[in-house]
Amino acid sequence: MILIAFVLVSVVSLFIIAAARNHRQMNTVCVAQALIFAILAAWIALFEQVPVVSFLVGSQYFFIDHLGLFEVLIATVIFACAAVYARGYVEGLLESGELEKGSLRLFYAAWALLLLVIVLAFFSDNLALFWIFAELTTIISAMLIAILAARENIDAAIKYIFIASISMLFAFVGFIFLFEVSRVHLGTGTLNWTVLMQHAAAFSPGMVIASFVLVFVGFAAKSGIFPFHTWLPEAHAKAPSAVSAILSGVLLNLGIYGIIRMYAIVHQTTAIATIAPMLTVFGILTIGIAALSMLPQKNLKKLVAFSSVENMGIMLVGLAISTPVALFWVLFHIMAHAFTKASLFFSSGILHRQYRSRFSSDAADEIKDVFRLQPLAAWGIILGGLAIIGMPPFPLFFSEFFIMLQLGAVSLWVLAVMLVLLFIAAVALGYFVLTTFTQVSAPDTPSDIEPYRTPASMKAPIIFLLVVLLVVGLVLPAWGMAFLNQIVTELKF
Amino acid sequence: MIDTAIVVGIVRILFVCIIITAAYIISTRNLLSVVSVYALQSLTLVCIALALWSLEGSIVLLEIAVVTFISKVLIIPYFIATIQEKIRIKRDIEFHYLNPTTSLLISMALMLLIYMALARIMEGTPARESLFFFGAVLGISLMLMGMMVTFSRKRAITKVLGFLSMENGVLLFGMFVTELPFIIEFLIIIDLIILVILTAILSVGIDSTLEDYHKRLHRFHLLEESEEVP
Amino acid sequence: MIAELFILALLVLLAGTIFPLIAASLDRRSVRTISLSCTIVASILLGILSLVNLLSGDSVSFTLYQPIPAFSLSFVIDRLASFFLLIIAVVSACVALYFTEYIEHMDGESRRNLLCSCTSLFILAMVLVIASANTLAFFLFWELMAASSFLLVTYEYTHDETRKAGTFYFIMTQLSSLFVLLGIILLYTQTGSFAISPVYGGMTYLAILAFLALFAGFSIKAGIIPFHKWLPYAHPASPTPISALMSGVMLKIAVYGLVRFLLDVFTPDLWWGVLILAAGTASAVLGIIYALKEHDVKGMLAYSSIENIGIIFTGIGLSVIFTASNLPGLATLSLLGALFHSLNHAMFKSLLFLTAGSVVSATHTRDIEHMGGLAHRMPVTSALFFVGAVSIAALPPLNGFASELLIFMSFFSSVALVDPLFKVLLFICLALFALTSALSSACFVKAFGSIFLALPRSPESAVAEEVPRAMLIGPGILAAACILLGVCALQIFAFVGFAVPLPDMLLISLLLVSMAVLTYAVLYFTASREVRVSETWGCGTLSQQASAEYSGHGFSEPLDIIFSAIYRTRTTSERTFHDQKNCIFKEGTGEIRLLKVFEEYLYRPIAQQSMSITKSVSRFQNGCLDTYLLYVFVTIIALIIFLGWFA
Amino acid sequence: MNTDFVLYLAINTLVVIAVSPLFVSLIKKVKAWTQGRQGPSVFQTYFTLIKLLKKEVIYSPNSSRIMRVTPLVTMAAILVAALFVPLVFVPEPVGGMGNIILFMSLLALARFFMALAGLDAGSSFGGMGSSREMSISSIIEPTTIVVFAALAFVFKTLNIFDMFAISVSTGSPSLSTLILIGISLFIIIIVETSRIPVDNPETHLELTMIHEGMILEQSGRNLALMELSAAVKMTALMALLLNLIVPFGITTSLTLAGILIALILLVVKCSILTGIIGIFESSMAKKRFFQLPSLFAMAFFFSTLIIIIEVFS
Repeated sequence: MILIAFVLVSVVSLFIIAAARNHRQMNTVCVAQALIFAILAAWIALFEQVPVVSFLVGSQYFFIDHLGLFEVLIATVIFACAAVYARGYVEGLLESGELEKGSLRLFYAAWALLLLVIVLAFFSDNLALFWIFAELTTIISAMLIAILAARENIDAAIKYIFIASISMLFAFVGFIFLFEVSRVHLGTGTLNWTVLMQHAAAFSPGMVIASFVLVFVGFAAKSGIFPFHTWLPEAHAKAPSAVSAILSGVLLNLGIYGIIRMYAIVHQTTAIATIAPMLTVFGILTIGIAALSMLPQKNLKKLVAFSSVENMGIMLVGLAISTPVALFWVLFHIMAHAFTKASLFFSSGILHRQYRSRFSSDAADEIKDVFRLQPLAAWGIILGGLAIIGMPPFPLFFSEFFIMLQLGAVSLWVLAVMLVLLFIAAVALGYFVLTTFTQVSAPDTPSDIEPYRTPASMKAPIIFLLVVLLVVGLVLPAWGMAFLNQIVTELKF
Repeated sequence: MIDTAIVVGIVRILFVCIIITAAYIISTRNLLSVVSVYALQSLTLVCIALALWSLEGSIVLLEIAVVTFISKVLIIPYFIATIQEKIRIKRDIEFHYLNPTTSLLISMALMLLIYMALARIMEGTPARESLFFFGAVLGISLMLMGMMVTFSRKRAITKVLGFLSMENGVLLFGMFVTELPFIIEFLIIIDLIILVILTAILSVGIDSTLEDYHKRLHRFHLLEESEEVP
Repeated sequence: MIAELFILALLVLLAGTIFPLIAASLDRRSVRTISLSCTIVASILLGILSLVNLLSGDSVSFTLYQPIPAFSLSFVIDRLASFFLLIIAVVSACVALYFTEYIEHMDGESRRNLLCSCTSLFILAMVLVIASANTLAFFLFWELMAASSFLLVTYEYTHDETRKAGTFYFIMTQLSSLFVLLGIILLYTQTGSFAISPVYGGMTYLAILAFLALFAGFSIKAGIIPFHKWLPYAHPASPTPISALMSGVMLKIAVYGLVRFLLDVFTPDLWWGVLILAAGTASAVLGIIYALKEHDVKGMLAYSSIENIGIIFTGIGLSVIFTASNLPGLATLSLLGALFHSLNHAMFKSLLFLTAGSVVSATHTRDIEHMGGLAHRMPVTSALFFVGAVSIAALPPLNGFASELLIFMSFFSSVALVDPLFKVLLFICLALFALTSALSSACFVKAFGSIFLALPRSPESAVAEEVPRAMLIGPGILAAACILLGVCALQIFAFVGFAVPLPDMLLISLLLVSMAVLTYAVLYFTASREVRVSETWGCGTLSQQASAEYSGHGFSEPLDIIFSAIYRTRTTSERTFHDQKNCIFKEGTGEIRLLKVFEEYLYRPIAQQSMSITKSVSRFQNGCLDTYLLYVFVTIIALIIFLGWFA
Repeated sequence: MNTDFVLYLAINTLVVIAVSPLFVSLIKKVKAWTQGRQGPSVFQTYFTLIKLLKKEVIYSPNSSRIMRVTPLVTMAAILVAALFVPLVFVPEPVGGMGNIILFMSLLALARFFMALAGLDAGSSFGGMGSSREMSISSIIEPTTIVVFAALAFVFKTLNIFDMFAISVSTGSPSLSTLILIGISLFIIIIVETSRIPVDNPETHLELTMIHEGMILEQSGRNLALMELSAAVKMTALMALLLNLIVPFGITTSLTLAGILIALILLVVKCSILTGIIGIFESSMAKKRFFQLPSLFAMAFFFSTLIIIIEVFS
């Protein structure tokens, strides 16, 4: 029944947005929606008996388990932050004319809808339904990217849509395979994840492999796995920063979430012996391509976007290890990466506003006097950068460390390659910061850059996320760990 | 009830039709005819659905036939044709990576490949003997052929057609798994329609100049408070 | 008691870190003073606890916090740890004291608060690394140390030089972390735990790999050649007290890591020792040879740090060789030498850095060619620097000599080794080692002579003034420590409980003093007491000019030529002539450039290679949708083939 | 510290101060003879020292305290170093006295101060002298240490006292080793005492001087100290060589007669050695500065040879 609450809240928000008169009101609605969602999710986590399996009586289309709840919690927190951030950010876009007034309503409507669709996707039990919602997120987020009516934005959105949806079609074929498998074994076919999980052990490996590979193609494209990642750097770099944060922090997780769900089924069959090496190869290639592309990168948002690709690779490798501990830390990584990446995008958004005229899509960013003009954003990038390359005490350190620790037992070669690649990625980030942030105008010549007055609403999310990350990294709260362990158990690892 | 053998024969013929339409989409340069061939392809699908319905009697197939007919034979072709008129592109001459002859040859090779691969995968499972196998081979082949259209054509609008053709492949495959609940199929189609519309709109943007794009967006009433764009 | 003191010290350091962050925007002296005072107090606490623990020899272990079963923040303070804690405590107390004054002369307004905070954090991280009881905690704090020191190095981020230094430092530090991480993971794979405890079941290839990885990691951090390149960049670029901390303490953390893992985890083979010895000797010789050539005073000190780390590694290598040859007595002796040299190096190198910093802040240049004559203008600083120079040149009776003597003695004792070939190898290393200490004395004659003696060679040096008192007390304590550790070396070792075959330096010093007094007395009663200050004979020059002096460059010229095989120079010249047959010379330019061998033949090619690889990879992302779709298509075909044939 | 040792300190210091100027003059005398001159008196160095003591000291206005303390420090360091080499009487070593590395380092300490004093006044000759001195001493160091290591290897001890005691009581090791040690130590003496072919102690010709360049600024009693310390250093090194190779005469017990005999024998042995040095010098031309490394390489070769012979036999 809670799901209905989610839907109702969203419908109400959509109505208010349609009726709202100005930007502020629309923004407030979105913030409120995200907050209510977050509270609802927290309420479920605290007071409901999870997993909840009682929606839409009869055919069990929806359910809530710990994994879904976990993802929803991450998503709502990031949405809330991004919505707060958008208050100042979109105002700036409007002022500079990058976003037309007419598109504003569409923007927020899409925003509110996207959150709902994402939540529904995470709560879907039926895999086909999940697929549909995942497709919808592609469409809506592409709208959010293309809303800045610049040619390069449309271009990025088209790339996103084409690559993601074409690949997702294959994923659907994969689901049909899965359906067929289940029909052979259960008599009647089903795509309900819970049912599939119960009987997965008996499935014939050949078909399961086929189905997994095809599904993987689709969700790899959603989560930016090599070689389907090509849309990602462009879309994330072109999108408004508030949207980039969502794309990177939430939508990529959706892809990995799909892979995890599917992997949990495969994990119970003998097909795992074939699938795990395949995932490792894809993961390492992803990390490699991302790290190597990061090194010569001169464009901040692209750099951060490639770093997302890299982290997706890490998650994939972690998943391929297929031990409970590895899975545990993959989940942890998902959370930590989402928060870190969101804060990085927020910070780079501020820099983007500041150096608007100097940021071009492909050329190098011209950043000057950054510590004088935007100290918070600069430190946000530095601290976020330290966090994303896995420096303690930020939480990504732990997840990367333990994933690699588990990897060490599997294959030393893969471990060595991965270490080198992570090193390259770290160097790339460090090199970028060192070369761009240290540029200052000569002391006697007056700077030609107007300082951009960053509204507090854009600063608060960065600080909030960094503090959350630090606290998580320092404390590693026991209840959180227990929650993650619950997920691992539910996935039958 | 019609005789099974005849129906199966008809289905076979329709399969061949679908392959032919796909081949035509790959190789032609004329945009308008691509749209109509697409409509034809979809119509063939409707026919297959009807034939299968007559074979298996599943009501879902009938529903699918109806929905497909409405959406894919009527709405989408009409919509794309309209857009094509607006952007005044008649031909899509440039090919990337593949020219029509090569693509045809490759698609044949692909079909063979998929057949062999799927045969090995389903070795020993009941699925190997059923229509499911047949549908899988054809569906995936159709998808890959559509995909070749998407990356070998320059115009975004042609890419959309390629994508639609891929989707037909999925539908074709899906029809052999009749137990899939209708609501799912229905939602998928709704989903795809939205996707196609959005892509088409964006394609307009990419295939024309920016000012034109703004004007057109206003004409489609997609922007509410229409402002004058210089 | 120890544990409580330790935690208290940590808390005080933490306060020193957080307080300036809270008051980040307040550009007040008091903020910085409070933060640095916290550091000083914490250092004193640490000093006390480590001294107590060093003497009692207890091993105190406690767990602070255990968030997840796999990972606990637990600490062990045993004798080895206390020893290194002592190094940290002494150096950081002196540095912080010096810093209170120095920081007020720096640029950067309120950014200086962050500097204080980072310094505190840096010290905190080092303390925690030392005390860590498991490898995970060790690595965690190792990274923290790396991150905070990186921020410190890039303090003056606007300078080109700093940017380069920062890049180098960042890359090398990451590389070091990578290797340490690899080593720790390999160890875990071998033993299944994070505990720093012996690896049982023999030295499998995993354990050997783990050792090699750890060794590489620690070598990079310690600046062993050929991984040394970050040192001569990072030290000059960072604020002086930071250089002092990094050179004096941070390098020792790497030494600590190596010693800790060698002692507690591995059962080393003979060749491990040879490896460490070879690395150490190479670093020592090459380090000091490069130091001779360097005219940037802090760069020179950085190279000299490489040399000294080389000496320490030599000692450790010897110790490993002796352990593997089953000669525990000698192994202890050489290990004591290495550890004692770590302590001594921390003392005199920090002293030298701090006094060099005073000189730099007084003369506004780091080039020793532009200094000179400062002994008159900065008498106390020059005296302190002198103590450091004598120490580092390994001259009796100061501390540098005492520790090098220990290593010399263990070299000499290699007589006891069985394998004759091995002896020859050791004797070659010994010869190189002797060369090192002789060259270091030449190097510091040059340094002291060029900086403090003769005439000032720049207007700034001519008007330089003595630095404020806080900038003298800090180094003063270090200088006192240098003297004490040298003169009373034997007594100190006896006090701590080690019987080492050192000569009684106290006796020697007494003899030296009494001989000097006697000589003076004899002269006083027998010789003429007339003294005149006047122009001395200048071989015909009428009055002395600063430009005619023997410069630092000139001083090292003979050694340049002798070691020209190592200093690769590149000579380029361009000449134009008046006539066509190139007979009548018109004009020309010439340049003799010192090739930085490692940079040009190792670092740069690697960088260029990786850049070209990344360039070709970036071509992958060409911005064209069709290409991207083609990738997808090809991948799907490949996956279908994979399905068909490998499923 | 027993009385024997205190007596040793006194005796050794007095003896070394008393006899060393003699040998400096002796070398000059030998060289004069080989050149067909009569040469100065063998006591000329004593006279020079006394003359210098009576002169005033002149300091350059540029010079600092280094200049003022150097003569004292040098003298003290070299006298202590000389204590490490028993001339006439070998006592039991006390508190590590006699450590051969410490001996070497004390000489290095004196050199360190001298080099700084050379730089102190800022005259280019002083600087040149310091620079060359430090360079030469650096590159001879490996040879020196290997020779010492060879000694330690042969005598199984690091202590000069013990070495002497062993060579007195049990006689020296094999002849071949002795010759090699002798050659190596001889070269070290030549280098350390700045003699031809490394340095020319006679001239103040700018381009050839090394040691003299360094002490160019010294005058009066300071110069006297420098000269005397150079002489003491030479004597100590000669005694080291002699007492290892031809140890007879040196006493291990403290009797007046023994000491007197030892003293006479010492003077005789040293005189012969100075004769050899003088003839050696006369038969050589000073080498170009940058040809010195090859000379040192030769010395290094000899010293390594000892090790190799000892190790493999």
